[in-house]
Amino acid sequence: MLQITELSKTLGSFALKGVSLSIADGEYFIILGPTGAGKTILLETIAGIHAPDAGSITMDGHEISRMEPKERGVGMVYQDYMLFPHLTVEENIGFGLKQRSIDPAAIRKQVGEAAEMLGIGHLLERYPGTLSGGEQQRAAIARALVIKPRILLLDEPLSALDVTTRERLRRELVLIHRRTKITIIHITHHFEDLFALAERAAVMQNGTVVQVGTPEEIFKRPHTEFIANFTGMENLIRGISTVHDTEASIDLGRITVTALTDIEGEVVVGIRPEEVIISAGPIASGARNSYRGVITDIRPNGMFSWVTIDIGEPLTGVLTPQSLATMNLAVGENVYATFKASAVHVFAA
Amino acid sequence: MLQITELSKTLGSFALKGVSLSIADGEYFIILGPTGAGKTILLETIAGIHAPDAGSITMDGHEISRMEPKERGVGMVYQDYMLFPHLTVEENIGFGLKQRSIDPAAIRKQVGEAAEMLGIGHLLERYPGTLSGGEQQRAAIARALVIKPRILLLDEPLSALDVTTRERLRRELVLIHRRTKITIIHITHHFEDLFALAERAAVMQNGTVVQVGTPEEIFKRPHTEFIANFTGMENLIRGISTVHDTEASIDLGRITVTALTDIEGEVVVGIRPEEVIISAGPIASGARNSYRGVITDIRPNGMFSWVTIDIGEPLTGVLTPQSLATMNLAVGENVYATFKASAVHVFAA
Amino acid sequence: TPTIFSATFLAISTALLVFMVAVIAGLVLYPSLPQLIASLTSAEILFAIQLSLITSAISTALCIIIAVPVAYAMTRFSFPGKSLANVVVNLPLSLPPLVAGVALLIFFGPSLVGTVLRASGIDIVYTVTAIVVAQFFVNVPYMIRITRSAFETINPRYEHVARTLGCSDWGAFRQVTLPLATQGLVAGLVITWSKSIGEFGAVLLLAGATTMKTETLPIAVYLNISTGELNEAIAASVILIGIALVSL
Amino acid sequence: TPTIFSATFLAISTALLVFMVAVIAGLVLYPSLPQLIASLTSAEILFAIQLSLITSAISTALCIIIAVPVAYAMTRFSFPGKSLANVVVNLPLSLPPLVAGVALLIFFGPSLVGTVLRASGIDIVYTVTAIVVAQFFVNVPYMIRITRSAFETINPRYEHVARTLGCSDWGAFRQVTLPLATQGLVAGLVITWSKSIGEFGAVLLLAGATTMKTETLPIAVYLNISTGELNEAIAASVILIGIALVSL
Repeated sequence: MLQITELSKTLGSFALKGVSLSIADGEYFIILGPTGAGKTILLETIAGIHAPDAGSITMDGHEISRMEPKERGVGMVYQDYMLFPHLTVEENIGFGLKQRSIDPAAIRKQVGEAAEMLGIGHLLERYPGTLSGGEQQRAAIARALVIKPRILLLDEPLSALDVTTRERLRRELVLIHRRTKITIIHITHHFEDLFALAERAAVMQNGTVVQVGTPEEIFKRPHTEFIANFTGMENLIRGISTVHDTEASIDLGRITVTALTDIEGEVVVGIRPEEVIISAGPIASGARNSYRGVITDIRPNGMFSWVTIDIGEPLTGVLTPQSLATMNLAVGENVYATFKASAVHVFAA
Repeated sequence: MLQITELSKTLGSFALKGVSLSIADGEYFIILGPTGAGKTILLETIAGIHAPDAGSITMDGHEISRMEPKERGVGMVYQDYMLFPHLTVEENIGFGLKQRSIDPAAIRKQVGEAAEMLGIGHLLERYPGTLSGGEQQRAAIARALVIKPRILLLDEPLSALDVTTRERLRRELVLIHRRTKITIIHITHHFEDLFALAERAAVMQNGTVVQVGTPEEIFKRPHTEFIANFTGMENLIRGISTVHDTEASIDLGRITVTALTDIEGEVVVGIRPEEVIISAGPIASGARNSYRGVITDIRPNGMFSWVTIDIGEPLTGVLTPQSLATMNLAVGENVYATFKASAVHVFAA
Repeated sequence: TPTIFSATFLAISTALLVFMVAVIAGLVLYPSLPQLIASLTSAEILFAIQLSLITSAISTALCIIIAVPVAYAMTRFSFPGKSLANVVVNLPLSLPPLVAGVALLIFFGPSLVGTVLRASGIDIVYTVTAIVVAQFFVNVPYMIRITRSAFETINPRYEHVARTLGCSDWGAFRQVTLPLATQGLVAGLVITWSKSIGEFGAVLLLAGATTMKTETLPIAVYLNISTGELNEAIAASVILIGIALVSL
Repeated sequence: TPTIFSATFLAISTALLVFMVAVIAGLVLYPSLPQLIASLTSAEILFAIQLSLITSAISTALCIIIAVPVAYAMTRFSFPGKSLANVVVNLPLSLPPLVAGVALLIFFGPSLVGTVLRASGIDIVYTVTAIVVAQFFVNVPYMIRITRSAFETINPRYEHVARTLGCSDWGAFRQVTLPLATQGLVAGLVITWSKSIGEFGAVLLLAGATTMKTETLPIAVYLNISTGELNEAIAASVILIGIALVSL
């Protein structure tokens, strides 16, 4: 188990401030956060590139924060690959084994296996500059894996790739994790990665960890407005909350919504568009919030359409073009917008 | 009317090759294409920055391709704003009027009006470096509009902005176009812009125009596999097409689909995920293609989920989490995938 | 936590820095302060300061006037022979100034051009004008290079926008490009001026070393070392060190 | 379609280029070819070529050996007094070499250090060693600057990755950073070597101008101009022009 306790480090204009995390063996752990949140410093401090200003990093109870990087058993993969341009793909992948003075034939074998696993067995003679982004990142992952590290550190490994390659490599990361059972710490600012990859995740902001949990917990119950916004929450409206027992009535001005929260006073509520059910007539359901309104806008966006309904406040929902056509909806028509009390996310304003 | 006829221009490694387009007065015209397609050269040649190697540009029948830029009545807005950093926002917006030796009080008034229209009236004293990206782009648009050009040329005006700002400015472009009735030629590589903005559009590739039409035509009936891919078509499968009367049977190996096409022989078919109807049981509809299959993968992706169904070929559809929950779908279950013959897009392979 | 590697590299760095400081500080501290002040205010050194300031000001001005259009043309225009032009303006950068001095001496001396000029009453060799010509010839390539990189960092789209807004090409250059290049031009001006004041080899050959006539500060150093007047040589050197510090 | 603006700028550029070509070509073409060949193969010029090649090779090697660790330390390490160190290594870049020569002359001559060295039998002033010292002192700051910018363009993440893969800091430097900097180092080597061969002011003062003893190519130009041997001076200049062309 990797245990990070109250870790602090300032480096130029970036800083970590008292970060604590524990990551279990074999876990796929994602650290999500915007640029400048301190994610890369955290990863590099775990790797041993920077010595922490304060705090500790232990591996199975042993303090490692003063060890040289090469003694920590970590593999590092950066967004921009960082393949050594003067070495072939084969020499790049074998670089770590060569440092260990392993016999060349054994290096060749292990490099070949790692390259095969990543589907770049045919590229071993090439130089990195001649490869596509996806191929380079595969080589970088192979280079990190071949030394059999205890922890694989991935610093935005998919960010520099085009959409298709990113999608494919993302799936392969799942397979690699399943096959090698290695602990992976993966930094990203795309919340898509969260769903596809993470077993658990932490959200960082301004050098601190603001939430730790499963992807579902973070997406469904964001602790702060910042996280909600960052994970794509729409329909953010200010209001006043009054708590009765286990639930609250929140006065948004024109309408009042019911939510499950114990936060009182000035709040911001957020409702994800995909949690708004849009129907032509009233629907019988357990949902506590249901409003009649007029469609004011339908914005097609390729894969789906945004539908804005004026229910006193403008509320945006999302529908596939299919549903839109089936329900025969158009601007100006009356519809019902329904959402559960548990779909109303409440943050102190 | 702006008429471009057989325009060619080579500039370094970029080139335009015999581009012809006509753009009506007051039209919002989008030029869509990947990086390197020659879109910016086309715009700059219309503006008069480059003299064409061949071909003509006429405005209401008058040849303008040898005129100085300042005589053409065009306004230019670049992705990276290009506000003069040594001038205030007010001086930037008034730059064009000052060249016309207009009296300072009149300049002040017109600059104020343009700034108000773009919601940056409070920023006039500031220098561009102190503004956010969205504010800078508003100032750049105001600077181009204040000289009352006949054509506004926008070179990826939204690409450098964050998602929220981009969305907002996109809506404002619609309003500006409605209010000023100016002809707008807008370059982009985001097909989202197409739906939100364009009345008509052209797709460019390698210096040539490969399709012109309304956004719906381009999205629904892409002329080439490149356009289909570029506009986000998935489910591309190779097959052999045999035409009978008005429709074709296309043998994809394991299954045969019906399409409306007159292309015979080796083809590629494409089916957009949102045109695949997924249902628990067979549905009664006019759709010609309906297959039973097993769900092999469900990938949640924030706003919607990708569902892959093995119907002999893997076929991907898209569902909202709402529909997924309602239908209670899971990997391994049998479902029906249905799509219309008109939803099968066929390209010669 | 320093390793042997970082400690070794830092030790080498420290040794070099100490050596450099010792050499330069040793020069400044060699004469006593009263001696230094007396030398600094001698008629010969005051003449040298005045002549250096005047000639370097004129040659720097000439460098700017010529370098701005040349640098702009080489940045924005395409013309036949551009790559050859590139070699020609870069060659003097790696040419020892002394060689430039010999070439200028031949050009304005026994060559056809020099003969024609002298026949029309213009004699440049061994005059104060020669100082300006030598400084100009050696430094104009530097000024072109700095000005060019200033222009190259300016996105041509600024000019494109200015031209759609109503500027001619000259108007766009004057109202947009030139103001945006100001910082680079000032940096080039300071460097060129400092190099002009310090120019020795080319000035020595074209203008000669005549006491109180073509005696710029470097020539003063040379003349006084030759005659063993160490204090005057050091005084002139101290001024040149001061100028180098200012122009950093 | 040229405008008045572009035509004017191109005309100024052409005028400058013609002037520069005329001056340099005039030098090369001034003596007749047989004269030039005779001068080039004279014992004095052959000695100067040999001495220049040997001294510049040694001083360039010294520059690299010192510049690499200093440049790396200034790029990657943070240490107290780093900004002062920065000023110290940059100062000689804007210092006239002549002044560096005076400073070295004092340092190795009448100063305490020079006195101690002479007492131990090491006399540098007016020797061949002085040529190497002068070339090294003037050029090492250039080499540091070029090497530094080579190191600065190398993403430190390459070293980070190498260290997680099993390298020590020295191993990462040797196996990754140094190979990636090769191109920059070679460029620096060529420039430093060409500047060493052309160095005049500092060599003149520290090593003196003694025929067939401390007579490098620039000193040969100077001595022959002084004695009116124009052809020998031109021969030495032509070689220096050739070296400048090669090192472009």
